[in-house]
Amino acid sequence: MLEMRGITKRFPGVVANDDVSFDLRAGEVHTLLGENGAGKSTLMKILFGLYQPDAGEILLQGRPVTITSPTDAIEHRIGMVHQHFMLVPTLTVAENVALGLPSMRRPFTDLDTVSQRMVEISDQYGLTVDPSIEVWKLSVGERQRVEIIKALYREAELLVLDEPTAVLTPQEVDDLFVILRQMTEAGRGLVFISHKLREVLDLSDRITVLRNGVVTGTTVPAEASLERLAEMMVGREVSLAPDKPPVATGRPRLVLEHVTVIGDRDTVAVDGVDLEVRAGEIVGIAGVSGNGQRELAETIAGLRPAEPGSSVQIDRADVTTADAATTRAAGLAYVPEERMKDGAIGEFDVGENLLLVNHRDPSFLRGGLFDFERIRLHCQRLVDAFSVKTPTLQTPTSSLSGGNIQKLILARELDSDPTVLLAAQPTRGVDIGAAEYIHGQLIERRSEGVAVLLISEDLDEILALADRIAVMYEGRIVQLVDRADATREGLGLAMAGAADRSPG
Amino acid sequence: GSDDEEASNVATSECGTDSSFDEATEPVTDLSVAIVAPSASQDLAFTQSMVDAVAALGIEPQITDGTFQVEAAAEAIRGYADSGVDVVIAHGTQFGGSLAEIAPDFPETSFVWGTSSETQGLDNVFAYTPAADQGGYVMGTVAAAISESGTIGMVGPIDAGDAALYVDGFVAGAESAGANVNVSFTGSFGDVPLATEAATAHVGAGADVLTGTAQHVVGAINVASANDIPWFGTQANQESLAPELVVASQVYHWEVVLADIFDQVEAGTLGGEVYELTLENNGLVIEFNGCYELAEDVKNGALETIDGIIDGSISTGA
Amino acid sequence: MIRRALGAVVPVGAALVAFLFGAIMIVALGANPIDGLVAMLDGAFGTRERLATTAVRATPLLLVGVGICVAFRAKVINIGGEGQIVIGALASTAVALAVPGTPKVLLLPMVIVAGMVGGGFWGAIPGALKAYASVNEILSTIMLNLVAVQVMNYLLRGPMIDPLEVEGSRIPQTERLTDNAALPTLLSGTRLHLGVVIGITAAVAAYVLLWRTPLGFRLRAVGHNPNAARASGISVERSIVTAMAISGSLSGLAGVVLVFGSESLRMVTDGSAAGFTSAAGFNGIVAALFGALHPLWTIPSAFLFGGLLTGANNLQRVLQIPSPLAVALNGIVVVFVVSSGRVRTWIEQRIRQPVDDRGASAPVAGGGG
Amino acid sequence: MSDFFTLSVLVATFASGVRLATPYLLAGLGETVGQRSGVLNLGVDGVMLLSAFGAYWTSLETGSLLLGVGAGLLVGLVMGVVYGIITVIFQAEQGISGIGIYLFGLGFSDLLFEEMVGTPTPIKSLPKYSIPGLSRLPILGEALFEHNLMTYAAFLLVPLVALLLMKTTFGMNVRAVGENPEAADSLGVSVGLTRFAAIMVGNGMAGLAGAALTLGLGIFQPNLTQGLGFIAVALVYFGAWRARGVMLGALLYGIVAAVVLQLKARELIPLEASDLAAMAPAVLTIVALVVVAGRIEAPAALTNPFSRH
Ligand SMILES: Nc1ncnc2c1ncn2[C@@H]1O[C@H](COP(=O)(O)OP(=O)(O)OP(=O)(O)O)[C@@H](O)[C@H]1O
Ligand SMILES: Nc1ncnc2c1ncn2[C@@H]1O[C@H](COP(=O)(O)OP(=O)(O)OP(=O)(O)O)[C@@H](O)[C@H]1O
Ligand SMILES: [Mg+2]
Ligand SMILES: [Mg+2]
Repeated sequence: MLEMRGITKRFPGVVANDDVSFDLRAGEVHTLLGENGAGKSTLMKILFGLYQPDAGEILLQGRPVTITSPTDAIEHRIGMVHQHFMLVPTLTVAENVALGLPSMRRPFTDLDTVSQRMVEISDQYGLTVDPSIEVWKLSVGERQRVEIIKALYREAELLVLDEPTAVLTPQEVDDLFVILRQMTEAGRGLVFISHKLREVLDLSDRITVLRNGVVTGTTVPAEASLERLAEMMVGREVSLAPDKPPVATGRPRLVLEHVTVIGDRDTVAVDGVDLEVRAGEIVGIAGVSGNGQRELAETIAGLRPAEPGSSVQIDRADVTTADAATTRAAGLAYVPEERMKDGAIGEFDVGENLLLVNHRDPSFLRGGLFDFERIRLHCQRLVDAFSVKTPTLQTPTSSLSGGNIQKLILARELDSDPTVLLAAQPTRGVDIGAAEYIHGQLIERRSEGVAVLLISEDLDEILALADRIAVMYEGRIVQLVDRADATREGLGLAMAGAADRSPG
Repeated sequence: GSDDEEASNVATSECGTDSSFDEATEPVTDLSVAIVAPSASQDLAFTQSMVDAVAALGIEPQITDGTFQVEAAAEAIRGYADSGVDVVIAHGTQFGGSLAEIAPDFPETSFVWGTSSETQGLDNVFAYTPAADQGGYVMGTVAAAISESGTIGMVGPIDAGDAALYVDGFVAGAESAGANVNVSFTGSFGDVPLATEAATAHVGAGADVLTGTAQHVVGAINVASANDIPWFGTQANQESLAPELVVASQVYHWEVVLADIFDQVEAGTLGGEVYELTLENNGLVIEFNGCYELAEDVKNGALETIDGIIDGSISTGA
Repeated sequence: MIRRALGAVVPVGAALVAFLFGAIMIVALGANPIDGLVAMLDGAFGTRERLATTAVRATPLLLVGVGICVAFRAKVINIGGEGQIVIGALASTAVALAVPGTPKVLLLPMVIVAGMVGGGFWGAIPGALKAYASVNEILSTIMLNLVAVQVMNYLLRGPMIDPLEVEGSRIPQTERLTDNAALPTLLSGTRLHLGVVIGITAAVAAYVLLWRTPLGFRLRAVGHNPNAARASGISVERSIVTAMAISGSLSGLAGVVLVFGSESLRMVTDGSAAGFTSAAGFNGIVAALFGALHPLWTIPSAFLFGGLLTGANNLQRVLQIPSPLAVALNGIVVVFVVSSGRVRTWIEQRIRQPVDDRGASAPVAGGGG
Repeated sequence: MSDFFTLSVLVATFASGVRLATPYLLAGLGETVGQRSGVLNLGVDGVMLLSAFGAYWTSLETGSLLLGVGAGLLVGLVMGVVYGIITVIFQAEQGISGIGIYLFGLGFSDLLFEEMVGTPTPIKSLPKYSIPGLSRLPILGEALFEHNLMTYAAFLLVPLVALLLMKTTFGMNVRAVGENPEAADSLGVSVGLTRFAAIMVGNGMAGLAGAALTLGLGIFQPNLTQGLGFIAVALVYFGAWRARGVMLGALLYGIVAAVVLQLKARELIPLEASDLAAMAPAVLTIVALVVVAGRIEAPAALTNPFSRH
């Protein structure tokens, strides 16, 4: 149904797509696989009319078309679920769906009709969302459902899903795949973008791999293996399971006692959490997003107040009510969940971001002013030690790839010689090469006696790294097991709140 | 008006004419004149009074108006002096400080500065000041006489400068005649909506005569119109704003002073003297509106008051 | 290289187009536009004295503008320059009135500090309201400008009035301040005084502060991304207050320069802020934005706008063009110049295209994520 | 004080506050629509001055108030086109271009006045129109139902603007482009057109505000607004980008000013404190916001120009 031929797209300094050809048949899932920055989103944004290609043509049902705006794309029955959700948080679900559609009750909106049709679509695919609720109140998974409904509402025959699983739990991913299968059975064609190899093999009919804007090959799952795909993506062999030497654990370095936190919506987000992390161990917190992990991390980091009666200690120092600066002084390093929101400053250059935490260090000053030569040496050392790929220290951080930004944050945080490392989703949206490196760093710190608290929604990651695993559900730790005793199924059940998890 | 009102401190306009100024056809002097003034030259108030006065002497001045900021005015004053203008009128008290710096640099130029009661010891500076309380007092007595409720509303900008003198004189005059004046200062010279509502508030509080000062009174005068309430003006003749209701305006006739100054300059004296506009020297003129029918005895009372102020038997309280 | 050149050429071109509009208005007013242009240039830059005057007129714009740069780096929009100038001027004037006999070497620093403290305090209020009570600074600074004016009116009418005026014509002004506090003239025969040096020094100091010190680093971090700044241990609240306090103190300094660099050497009110400030609190914003919110670029930018002010004054004097023309022209220049950024990008894209075709290189594999 | 707390005085004060609030309300409502679409217009005051002059001059020349209102609206719309070109097409920084518009309006309206009129000349002001029946209501009648038509229009526009923003397709688009223009764009909502239209609405209402001001007073003079437009912008923040909030802000501002004037007129405020009392509306506006300010979020894309790359 779709053919893209010889697509080339340049951005200043980058060729995002270089003579890329890609096609899609009705009823199939064709996956675009590639590392961060390979050009996957760009190709699909061209299809959706958000970018204009510098060269190449697009054919739909065999006929060449020009798509200069999303309106064109929608008219051609193309739908897209963007990597960064395209939702208006202050509008209701129904309003988000109705945006851009003609209304029967002009000049007024016709949300009743929209809601009605929405419910029909939801019922058909099991995509339940309340049409009258504002989007900012929804969880990530629910928001994604809204995105899909938006596309279905517009009767998209060809649906692009750009990394839809990056923010979902295993269970949610399974649910999503069921829905996607229903769609292909109805004759729709799906473009699926991901770099989670297991999923890709699971879902795809065909797989096209992009590297640095160039197609490195197209294959089918039957002929591919995890290792083979990884190699096509990265261009070299990669090891998918990290080595983890045994380490003797020491005394508790991070101690949480009855930590209770009120969340943004004035509800109890963290509910009496008790937990210890000892020197030389990685404790993993697994759980579906929105079960209090973020609030817990922010409270530990001194960014969110805990309720009276809570206690947070780092190396025996009470930091329950301390601010971020004090908490860090007590020995905490913190890799926040959203790297571009909380972890790094996009407009700052690489050097400045490396200086963010310790810019007060007197050794960087001379006469009260920055000593740029010393700072340069320091930053260069970090960039080299953590192999952050950047042209210069003066490069704006926002122009680095996600993986490199994550390495930069890790370099900065670990440079302070922490005794406790709190890492939230450290490899989310990061390509395989970078993830491999980051995992190695966590394991290495553990060996050096750092207490590591790893919060992740990626069960594979938790299972690969953690010595002990805690599962958070509705603000509580509902399960705490040694790695040896943990099973994927058991954790999955606990994450779902054991028995009382409702579907959807 | 009657004959003896020519060149006196009282005038009555003929109903239907729109200006009480007769522009001289022959200029009284060949001197070149420039005016630097803080507000717009047609503000029906402070600046216009000077521009009209110079015009009345048949002179076409160069004007830099709207220089409410002292530094900009100083630049203009210096610029005119520099370009060889004979007489530079710095029409604003606030320009005095700058003048103290500029005047010594241009000993050949005569500067005329007001309102001020001193020349700062500079011998090429003339100073002028209006005794605005005098006219205020006279009009206060008239206002009291025509007020039935005994309550008069006054809308002022801020309690300072010749506005304050006018207010003081007016209040003293009205109170001497047994009326009460409610004074409200809006805090601004230009806020017309505020002046409008201030006047409305006065009417609500029982005032049946209104007066006020500064550019923003255009709003208050409209309230007077809307409520058919008599109005007293000051600085310039405000008849055009409410032809039926302006009882009288105290008008600054700077030309009385200026004519004398120009004579002195031509004779070689460039400054050193202070002039005061008073009822006595006809620099202040109470211009009655011919269209407003004022009882004869009230008007005569006003004339008596003027005489009293001139001979010193009446104190204006300022 | 081409980019650099475009960066200068396009805004200047836009300014020229704006002046074309000015010329049209001058023609409409019945004067010769060439004469008008000559009068403006001559008035602004024609002689040593006029250049000096232009520099003096530019100084308050520069100081306010530099303050805008500092605040804006922390993402605070300081529209309160007018009020901060007024309060800074009042504070410094009060000091000069209180201890008139103090020798110049002491008194001058004292009034400068007083002005900066006054303006800084007036800036810190909206800063604190924003940081700790989530009150939008656009709202609070606009309101505080109104409050400052009435504080000025009250003080100059009452407690600080010239004793001579109490019984006299009650002009709301202070007495002439002691010459010990006057900013010394630098070039005899001109108006050029120490304030100009203070302005340039402040610009350089702000540059150093923002890019060479930990404090400036924090302000910029907070401005770009408060969440990341907070997570790394920077107090966002404190930084916002600090930025506004610095910004306000620079406006306060502008107030000091306006009083102690003036020929009248006193404060006088006409009831409005602009009567004292010449709207420097607003024009300083324009100067700063014209200078790309960089303290050093704000120096030439402020000088340009100072030239516009002195030039317009001469224009009015020589051709008897009404003064509002200058204000309108100022607005047109601003509008054209800010609109020119986009034009610059269009031109850049035009010339970049062929350059890239000669073999684009990808130095780094960037990424979304 | 007892002098003040009589019913008739309170009613008069309220009525006066409502009159004072009218231009703030009109300009503030318009600015609300503009800001909801992500466009800040700091030039409201300049637009008001130009449209006030246009309305005044037209009434002066034709004697028709209706034509005056039309002229004010027209000038506002013309300025809307100008501001739309500046901010939507040229994507200029909004804060600064607004100040440019302000300076232009301030200077140009003054220039036009000096050249075309010269001296403040009164015109017929908008007549009061008592709403039959309602104006007879005790207390409320005088306070609410004896105003000129522009005042009624301003308050009538409160629910209409709310309706426009919350219930119409246009309003939904406006909210979307002000919050997440990329999302709106991805669904085929034209960000540029929507913002342009919102700017037109905003400037048109600023034009009406200018007309209401000058025609309500029956006079024009240079800088008639005295910065009123800036306060109107501030009131949009006060009102948390909601029509009703802006109305409350405008009423608060107007009524406090009216109370101060009434107290002064009854000499209940000593003359020495006159200036201090004049700051009351500004101070109270800040205090009110400190008290009620929760976490009011501005439209997320406010002041951000939009382009696809
Ligand atoms: N709007 C843009 N302007 C400039 N460069 C861009 C733009 N969008 C993408 N790029 C660059 O183009 C390249 C391809 O980016 P793209 O977003 O298509 O990668 P991707 O494969 O989707 O990566 P990810 O897995 O991180 O989403 C990257 O180097 C990116 O930095
Ligand atoms: N915005 C801020 N967030 C966190 N801490 C701050 C902030 N501002 C100042 N501090 C800290 O408060 C103390 C006093 O602040 P101040 O900036 O005056 O100190 P300083 O000695 O100049 O510090 P620095 O050398 O880091 O600039 C210092 O310890 C400083 O590090
Ligand atoms: Mg992508
Ligand atoms: Mg410091």
